[in-house]
Amino acid sequence: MATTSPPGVGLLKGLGVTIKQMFKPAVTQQYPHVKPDLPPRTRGVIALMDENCTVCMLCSRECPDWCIYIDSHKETVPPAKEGGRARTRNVLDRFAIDFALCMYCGICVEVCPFDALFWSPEFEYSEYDIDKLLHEKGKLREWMDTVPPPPALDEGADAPGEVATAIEKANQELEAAKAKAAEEARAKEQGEQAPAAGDAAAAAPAEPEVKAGEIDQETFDRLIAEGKSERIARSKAKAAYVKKEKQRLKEQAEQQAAAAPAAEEPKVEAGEIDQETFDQLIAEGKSERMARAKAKAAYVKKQKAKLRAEAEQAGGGDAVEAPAAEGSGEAAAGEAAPSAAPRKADIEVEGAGEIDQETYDALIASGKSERIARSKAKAAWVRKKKQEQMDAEGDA
Amino acid sequence: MSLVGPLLLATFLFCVGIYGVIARRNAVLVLMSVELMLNAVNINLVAFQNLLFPAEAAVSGHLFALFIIAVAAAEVGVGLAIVLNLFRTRATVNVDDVDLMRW
Amino acid sequence: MSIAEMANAAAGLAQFSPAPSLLEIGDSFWLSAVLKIAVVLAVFFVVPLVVGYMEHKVMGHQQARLGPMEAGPHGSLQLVADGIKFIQKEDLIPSAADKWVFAIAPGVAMVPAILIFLVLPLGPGIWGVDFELGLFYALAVGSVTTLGILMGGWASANKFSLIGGLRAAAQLIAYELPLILAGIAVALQAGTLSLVGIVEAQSTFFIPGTEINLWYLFPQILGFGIFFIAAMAELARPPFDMPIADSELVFGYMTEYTGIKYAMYMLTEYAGMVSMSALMVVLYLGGWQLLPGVPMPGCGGSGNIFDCNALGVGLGVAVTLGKIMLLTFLMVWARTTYPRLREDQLQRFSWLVLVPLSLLNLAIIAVAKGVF
Amino acid sequence: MTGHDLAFLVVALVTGGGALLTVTSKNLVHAALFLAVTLSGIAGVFLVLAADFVALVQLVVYVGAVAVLFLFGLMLTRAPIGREALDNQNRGLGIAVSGGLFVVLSVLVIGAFGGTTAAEVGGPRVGDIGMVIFNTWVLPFEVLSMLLLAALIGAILLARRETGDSGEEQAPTRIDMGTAPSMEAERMARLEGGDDQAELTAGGDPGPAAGRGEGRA
Repeated sequence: MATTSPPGVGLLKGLGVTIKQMFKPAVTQQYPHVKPDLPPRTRGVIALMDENCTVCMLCSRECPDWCIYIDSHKETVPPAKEGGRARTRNVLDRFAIDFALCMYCGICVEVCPFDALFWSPEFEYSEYDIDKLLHEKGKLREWMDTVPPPPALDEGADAPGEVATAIEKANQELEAAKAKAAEEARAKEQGEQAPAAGDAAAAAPAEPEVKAGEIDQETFDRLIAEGKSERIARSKAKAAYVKKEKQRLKEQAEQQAAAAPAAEEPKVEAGEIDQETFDQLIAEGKSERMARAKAKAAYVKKQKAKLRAEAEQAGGGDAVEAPAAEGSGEAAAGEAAPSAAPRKADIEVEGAGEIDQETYDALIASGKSERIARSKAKAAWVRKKKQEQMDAEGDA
Repeated sequence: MSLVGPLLLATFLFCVGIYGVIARRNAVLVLMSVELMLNAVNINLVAFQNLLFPAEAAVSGHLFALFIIAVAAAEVGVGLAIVLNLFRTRATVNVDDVDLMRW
Repeated sequence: MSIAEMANAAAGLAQFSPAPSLLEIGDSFWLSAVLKIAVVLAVFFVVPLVVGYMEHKVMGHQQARLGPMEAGPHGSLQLVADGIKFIQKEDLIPSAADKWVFAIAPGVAMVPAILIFLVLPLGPGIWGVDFELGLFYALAVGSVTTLGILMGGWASANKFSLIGGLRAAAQLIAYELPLILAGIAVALQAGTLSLVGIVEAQSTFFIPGTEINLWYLFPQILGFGIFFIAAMAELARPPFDMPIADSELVFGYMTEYTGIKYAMYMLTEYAGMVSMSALMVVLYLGGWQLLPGVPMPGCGGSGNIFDCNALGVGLGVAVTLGKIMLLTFLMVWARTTYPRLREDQLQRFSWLVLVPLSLLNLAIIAVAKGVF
Repeated sequence: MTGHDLAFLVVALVTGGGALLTVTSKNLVHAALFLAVTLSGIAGVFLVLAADFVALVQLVVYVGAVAVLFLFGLMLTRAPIGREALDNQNRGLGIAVSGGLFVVLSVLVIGAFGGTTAAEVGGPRVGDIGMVIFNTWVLPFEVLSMLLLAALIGAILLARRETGDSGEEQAPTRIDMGTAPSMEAERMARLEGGDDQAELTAGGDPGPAAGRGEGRA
């Protein structure tokens, strides 16, 4: 049985609740004066990194509201190599999102394969006229500056996929070059030549790492003074810092090189960027992200070239052979590596996505589907590789 | 102040009330007309009391006016209840239609 | 000597002589009339705004909000801004509405609300008229507001408005009875209907056999409760806001009103809060007296509350306004606390609870008056 | 012509105009509102005649209660619009009777009190009225209170839907409202035709259609 209280007590209790509430602080946020404290990955508006867009139209097709409008045209790119085939690529003319229709489902962001669309926490873009909610790519690009950097990786986590791949590739090539150098050195040793360059390379000091995240204060201040956005200024200042740092290190390295002419870089560090390329791209108005990616690639490429050159130097008179070996492509490098370091062969062979062209062509010709042909050709390639490896071991 | 003014106004209101009672067919309007006549009488009572016998201690004019107001209120209450009941049973409030007792 | 005068003398009743208002300057009729009208209008337009702002803020804080913050410091000019907005709004009249009735209904509701302020004493000497029938006048004039509300509800040609108007009329009639009965008990105890006279009577009311001065709040606490509840119902304030119950009737009789006419209805409501509170201050809380038995600084005269100098007058007005604010705060407090009643609960509460209680109150006071 | 006379003239014009419009208005609710104007005007007349208390009683009882009650009555029953719905065929008779009466009474009044004027308008104070009520007129006063009580009970009994004995509630009246406010003629036609949508409360009555049919026949 419920306890009964005399009539009217409930009414007084109610009054007590309201009067107590009156002296508690209000929960109101004074929004226009005090900005809301949003979670870091708030989905406010969709920003576009238009350099990354390949006009694949996936976002537009997946959009449930059909609120993404994309126009593009095709451009013919001259062949990259002499005698190569000219390629066409899509150039983005217009990318617009109608935020009057958008329902902020985020499917476009999820579906974009090239990291061109991002969620930005920006939310103050209301308009008095509904027509003005159709935002073109310029505006979408501006919001890109408000996209927060991706969350930091956990301590001890694996490197992101693309970075890991790049590292692996570079390491492979390095190994190949080293192996070649060692082979040549062995050959030379047999011919009673100079000591191995490989040892010297191993002994050479590594280039000190340039810390990312530092900014060049001078540049930063100047850009802010020019009215650039804080984010752009920061990225450019970072670039400037890196440039300066590299410059300093390069000078240092040159000094060291002068002291020890045989010095070379033992390993291509992932994450290093090629400053020249980076600066150039930034100067061309490319985004920092893009520039950084391309500069990384350029760095890796350069490092490779450098290593090759060193190997050639070490190889001395065999310089003619080296370009030919390189020219035959990665397969050659891949083939060379196992012979030098058989213990790694299995892993490398399995990990590769190379296909055996002969098998592939034969299967396609016999009417098999492209998919089957590709997978069988891959298997064939691996088999071949193993065979070769075993042969090499037998030779040894 | 002249006594004729209030008396003439009362006369006018009374006659207007009579016209309303005769010429209107809606029961509520008839009741309203009756109210007009009662009020006309009230004006007369108060006017006679205050203008003709201002020194009279018994203030009977005022008293009768108050009594009439009270009776009129009771009359309106009962009258409207009857009209409402009539409307319920006959779906009409026209006095012309309520002629069941006419032979 | 007439019979009436003899009877009066026998009953100890003095002939009524109105207390003079401070607003009467010299012998100039027109000057003092203009001054009175100015004071009444100023009170009518300013105090309800303050009450409305207080309601906004109190409701806000009691609901974990801040209330208005933008117009003026801490939103203090919010209602002024609202007023300007109402003036600018388009004055819509529904095509099916009865144009004339629709147009004049807010005025019919508002004018009585202004007229009540004529007799309310705000401080020593600060009143329009000390009317012999002051209390009766205030209650009588207030009852005319019903007509304005019913007119507005009917003329809108909208069933929600009509139901709201009917509810308002039924409610106002039902709660006028306990209101008047509670008021009669005060008049009975004070021996006068004049509001100034009631204040004076409270300053000279002592517990029988002692020298302890008391306001009528203490002997008539029951009457005060009845009057307070009935006043809230008269004003259709929540929890008695069935006539405009926005979850059932959109906005009741105000549904079709916009702009300045809507503002007039709202002003009527808030002015009603002020005038009802002022009436309660006069009837139960000793008018402009600071505390029971405490003489006003700067005042002399009967009960030490009349014949005041500037300090006394200012203090008296401040005390009255403070009490009005306190009572309106109570109304707002009740509003935020209690849910709305149902229509049948409302009527039942009036006829079966408040009316018998007020009759009981009246009987108690009459017997007590006869005994002591 | 004193100031009192002038003030009286103004309120008298308002009152008379309101009364005239009350009985001639084609809209029932307008008529009730004009009645409220008339009653307020009469309160004004009382004020001019220095009868404050009666004026306030007039305001409370008539304007605050009776007029509102009339409006209630109109809104609970239907409020048809139009002269045919509100007036009967006796307009000429009404004008003749009331006009004749007005002329006769006016002549009488002017003849009797034509020259009577009061130098000063003053009335009894409310205290006097109270004393007189509870001294001289106390018996009529009590009888009046009994009358009011009887009227109260009677009105409640009449207006309640319950039947006397069982206390059970009867089905409410259902009325075909038609499409426009003034469908009186149509409704009458339907009543005559026996196609009566109005469901009536039981009461042993043969029903209006049948009853009228017999009456007319």
